[in-house]
Amino acid sequence: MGGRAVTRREATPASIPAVRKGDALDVSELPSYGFAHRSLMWWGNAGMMTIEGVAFGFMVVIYFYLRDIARVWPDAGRAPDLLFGTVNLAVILGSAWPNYRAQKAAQDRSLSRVRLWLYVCSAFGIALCAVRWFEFTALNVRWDDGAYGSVVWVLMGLHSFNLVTDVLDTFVLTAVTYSKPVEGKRFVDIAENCGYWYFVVLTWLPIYAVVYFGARV
Amino acid sequence: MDDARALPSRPRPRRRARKAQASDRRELLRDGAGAGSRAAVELERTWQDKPGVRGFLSANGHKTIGLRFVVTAFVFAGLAGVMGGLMRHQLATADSHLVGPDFYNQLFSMHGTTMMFLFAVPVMQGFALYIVPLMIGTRNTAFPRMSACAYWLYLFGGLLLFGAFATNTGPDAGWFAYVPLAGPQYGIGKRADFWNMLVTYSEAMGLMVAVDITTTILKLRAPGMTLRQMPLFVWASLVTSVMIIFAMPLVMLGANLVQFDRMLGTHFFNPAEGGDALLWQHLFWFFGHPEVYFIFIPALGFVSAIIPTFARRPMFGHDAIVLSLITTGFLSFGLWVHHMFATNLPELGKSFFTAMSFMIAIPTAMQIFCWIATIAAGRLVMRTPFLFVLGFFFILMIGGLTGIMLGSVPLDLQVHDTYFVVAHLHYVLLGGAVFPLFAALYYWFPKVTGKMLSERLGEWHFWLFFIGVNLTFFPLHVLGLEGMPRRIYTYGAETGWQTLNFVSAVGQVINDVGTLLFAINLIRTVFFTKERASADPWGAGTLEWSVASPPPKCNFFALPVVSSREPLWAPAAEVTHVQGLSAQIREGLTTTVIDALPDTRYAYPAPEIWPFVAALSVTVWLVWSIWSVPGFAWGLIPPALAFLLWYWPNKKEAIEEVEWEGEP
Amino acid sequence: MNGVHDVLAPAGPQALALFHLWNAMLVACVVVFALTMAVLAVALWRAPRAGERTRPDLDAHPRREATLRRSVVWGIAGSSVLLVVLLFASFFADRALSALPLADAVHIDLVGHQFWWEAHYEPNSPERTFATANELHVPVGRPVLIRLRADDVIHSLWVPSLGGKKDLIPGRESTLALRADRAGTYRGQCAEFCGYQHAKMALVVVAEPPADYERWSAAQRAPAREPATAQERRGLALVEQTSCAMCHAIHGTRARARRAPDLTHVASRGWLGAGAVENTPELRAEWIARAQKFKPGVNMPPLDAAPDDLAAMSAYLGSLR
Amino acid sequence: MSSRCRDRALVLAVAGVAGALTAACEREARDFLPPRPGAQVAPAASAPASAAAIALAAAMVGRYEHNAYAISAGKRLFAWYNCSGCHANGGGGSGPALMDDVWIYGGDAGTVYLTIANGRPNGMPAFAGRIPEDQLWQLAAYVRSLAGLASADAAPNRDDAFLTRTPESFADPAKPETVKPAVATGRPQ
Repeated sequence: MGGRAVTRREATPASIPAVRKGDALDVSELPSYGFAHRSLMWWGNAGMMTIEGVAFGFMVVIYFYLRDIARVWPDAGRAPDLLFGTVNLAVILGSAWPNYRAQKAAQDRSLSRVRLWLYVCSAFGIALCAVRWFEFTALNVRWDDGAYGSVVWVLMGLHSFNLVTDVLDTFVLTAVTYSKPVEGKRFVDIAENCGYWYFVVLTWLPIYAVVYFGARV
Repeated sequence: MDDARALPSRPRPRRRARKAQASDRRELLRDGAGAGSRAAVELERTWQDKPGVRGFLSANGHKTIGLRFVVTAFVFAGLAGVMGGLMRHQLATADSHLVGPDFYNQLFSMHGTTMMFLFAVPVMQGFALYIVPLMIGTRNTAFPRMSACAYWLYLFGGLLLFGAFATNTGPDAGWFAYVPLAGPQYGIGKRADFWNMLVTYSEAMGLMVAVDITTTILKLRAPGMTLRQMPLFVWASLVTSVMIIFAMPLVMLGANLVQFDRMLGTHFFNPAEGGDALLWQHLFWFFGHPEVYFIFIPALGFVSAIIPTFARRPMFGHDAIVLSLITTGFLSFGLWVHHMFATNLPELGKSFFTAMSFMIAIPTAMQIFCWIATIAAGRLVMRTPFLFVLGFFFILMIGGLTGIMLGSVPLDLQVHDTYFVVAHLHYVLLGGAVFPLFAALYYWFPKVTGKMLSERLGEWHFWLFFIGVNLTFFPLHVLGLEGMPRRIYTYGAETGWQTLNFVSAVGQVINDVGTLLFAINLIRTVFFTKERASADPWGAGTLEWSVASPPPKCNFFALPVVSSREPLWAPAAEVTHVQGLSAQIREGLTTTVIDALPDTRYAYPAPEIWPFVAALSVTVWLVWSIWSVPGFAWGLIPPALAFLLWYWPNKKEAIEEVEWEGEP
Repeated sequence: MNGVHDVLAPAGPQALALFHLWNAMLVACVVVFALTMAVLAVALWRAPRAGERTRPDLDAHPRREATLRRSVVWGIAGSSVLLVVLLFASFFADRALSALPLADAVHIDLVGHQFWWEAHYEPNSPERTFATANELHVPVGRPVLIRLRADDVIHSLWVPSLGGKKDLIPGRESTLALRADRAGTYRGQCAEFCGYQHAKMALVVVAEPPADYERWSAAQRAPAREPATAQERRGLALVEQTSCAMCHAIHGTRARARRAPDLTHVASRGWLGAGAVENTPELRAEWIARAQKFKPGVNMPPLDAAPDDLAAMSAYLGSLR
Repeated sequence: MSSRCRDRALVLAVAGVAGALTAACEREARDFLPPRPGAQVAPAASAPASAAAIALAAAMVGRYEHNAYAISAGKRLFAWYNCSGCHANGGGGSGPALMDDVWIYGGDAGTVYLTIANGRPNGMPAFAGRIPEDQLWQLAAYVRSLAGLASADAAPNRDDAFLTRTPESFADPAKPETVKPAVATGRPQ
């Protein structure tokens, strides 16, 4: 990189460049936070999503492993009713819309719009938790009803744990918007939480397919 | 790609106005000046830990946390080493009654579990937490509070495991707890529960530190330190952390599935109800083999950091070693079935894993040849760290070659689960991890404590340890071939295994003497020697030797700008350091991932008590879940509260943040 | 339980194939080890010494770097070729193992229990089948096909001088084919940790000429001999009335439980408790009374009977050739 | 924190830890004991258990109920000695159910030992001479754990077999109620 001045190259997303002063690089004018991959929170979130993605991925692998060695599948109980699962699918896909608007509002750093869309996201969250409660009642199998019941309950349990934690996270973020002063970094947190919600939505798709159609196909 | 620019650009004066208004209240000090300046003194005060017990519990400096990891790991290693010694002396004679079968089973399970989960991985992560920020030129890791919480989880997990062992509830099904024996019917009492819980603890700790180190390496490198100019130890830490992120979730999931089988009555591993006993072996060993590489690759990083310093030249084949590290990382995920050759899996599948097991030897061979080339073309400084590296070559080669023998399916049918495997794993772990660990300890000891370990005692320690390891573990190869299976608490005199076992016990005593000498050397240096070590006693080239020993609280009074792989050896560049970061709040600089160009100023989180409280609340949950099934659900409330209160912003910090803010 | 148990003393085609593979691997690895250590030693010996203050030389001399690069490339190429050779050696040895002719094989069903081996000979021909434990007799020269099942936890059958090991996994079935080409006693031991007494779960394979094998299996098929002396009759009465009959079986008597080793021909076995104690009259009496002393954790309960009762039971069991 | 209240917290902590220590040691002890000298297995005839034997049994079963190894050994013997032949897996068959609150002859430790050792009318055989005393105590401890009367921490979890009943560790402690034998005999066994 040599010693020439660090001019603003396309690689530096910082809107305000670091200025060279003699043998030093003055960074006092640099921004103190950035969105998406410029913020460390994004990388922490990416790590968390990878960890949970690996856990979900292997839980699906275990599902097919047990299904493969079973003579008859489901070996106990029946396939879960489709109603609540599909309702959940619809609602969770729907929740991506307020999530997107909340993320955009956070990136525009407009507090009022963020608070509005976080309320909508929270409402979706509560609806999803309620639907998930009914889903568990319609699984048609107990967790100790053989390998099939165990793996279905753990798959649903993992995603529910993920869903509930992120809904609570949305509640907390909504409440935090009321504690003044709101520094810029908090908008980054809200934007990253919305990014994590996309992950919760996307992981539901394979799990929905496996839990609801794994025993039917 | 980045939408910041799409924004209507904010009027600049508004920010300067706010800054002017802030400055009359307090004079804004910026770093960048030399060590003695007022800004430096202010910087030191900002980065000082708070006093008292509350300060101790809420410290989150990377050096404090890293040192705590290493010290706690060595305490656990000492305890596990005593257990190893006890087993050796029990097996020294035929039909000996030194230890009964039940206690022996707990001994070897605790020895294995502690060494793998509570010593090897945490000590490597502790070194990475301490050295990586210094080596890449930043003031703290990306998520210091998460690493602080990880340390407390690690400590509580270790204390619970040893508490269980003290109350005769230590795990007794080995360090990989195969299921029927660790399952609901044959895993009697709460012993297997404690093992499952410890795995949950240590994997959570490993994952948190891995995410922290990965983000630190990718985003907080000094300006100018592009990926190709990153030191090899940082590469090794990056590869290890990424591997940890992909492997540890699996065993955490698996251990919890066994816990569900035990507590809730699910049937993952119950053959009669559709489960499968082999499923646990697949789940564990898919993580198990990368696990031993989490221990091995950081050790390769140590060796790659030490050899250039003592060969007085840059490492030959730097890029080849980086590619070898990455290749080893990938291939390690494809070998796990070589632990299961004796089961009834299909033969063709097993042969695939033989080929993979042979293939992974090539990247390690590449690194060994590059090191030897560096030594051949260098001018050697024969000091203790370099001695331990030479010991590493000798013992790792034997371990690696017996590993290739074990990789072949037919030969593994003869030597699997025998003392041949015990010899192989000790050669690879002692040779591949503990020798480089001692080399790294002697190498970075002056940097951490400011005092040099004595060379004379160091050499005695090396030779005793080298002879002890060989005398203890080489005879076990022969014992394995003579039919001695693994994990037996005694054997009849008619088996003829007594002489070699006795020789091994003598070797164990020599090992103990060597370790004792090391302890004496440590205590004498830390408490009784007065003379201070210079900033760069070995004349090394990487950034951590550019700061004083022990390093100031804020690491660098002015963050360095890097223009070569060995900044201290390279000719002085025009731009040498960064200035303009605040001295009143804990601030660092994030840079772009590939070219390390300055990107944003980053305010490190201030120390607070919440990581400790969160780890305590998780302990409440995990312990409660062992004793009651509803505890598994209700126990989630304390951690939820703890993390909520941890995240809740406090007013004073928010105001200070806003004052220092710069819009993106 | 004494007998040959050495990977380096093969007595069958399987162990022989593995012995050759072991020798090939050993030679290759020793050569690689010696070469690498020699290169390292020469490098150490010829490299000049320096101090910490010596200036590091940063300018890479093109000629020297080229020779280093060439030697490293040759090293990698050489080790890769060697690895491929060893890979093929391993594949061929594996094929040799599975190519054992199983023409008129002796079929044995082996069930692993916590801390002993239950064997059923010729399970598929009802009139020839019989049960025994811990000691298998096999005809020299005839292959033996052992079907492995586990009853509780994972065990592993391993007789080093005859061939590789195979795990017994609950819920799964596996087979192991062996053949003894030389008469002799070959000792094996459970190779997968299975609990308190994993250490004393040994078994012995006695390879004998086919004639002796036929005589042995015919004797094993016969029911238990009638007690001859008064002491043996008293011993039988005690065995049938106390806790022995609750777990053990002796054909021709009222003891028919299958939870523990079959004692119909217990005197023909050299050791008791899968290698825990020798089968002599005094030790047998001591074993009946205090099995936990020799094998703590075994599922056999102590029997606190009078010494002469124990002697009678030991005498009776001793008569069951 | 005032020193007095700190001392009290310290004492509580130490007591808690000590309590945990003894409970854990009690639960996890594996005593593969050689027979207690004088344990009477009369091989000649199945002599009825003496009063002293019952008192000793009450004490030993009381201890075995908190020991995981003893209860799991009892469960193994329950299957090995074919108790499940009449009592099924605790639900009862030709023999009375053992999982419920109803005890025909009494559910306390000494009585359960006496029932197994000396047998009962209507088909319960006497095992005094056939099963060693140590195993009788283990069986009695297991039978009481079937009804949830043994400590839940030491009770066994599910079997690696077909799921026939909820594991003993799930059983909520029953309130034993003794039904007079006269009434009991009228009930279908």
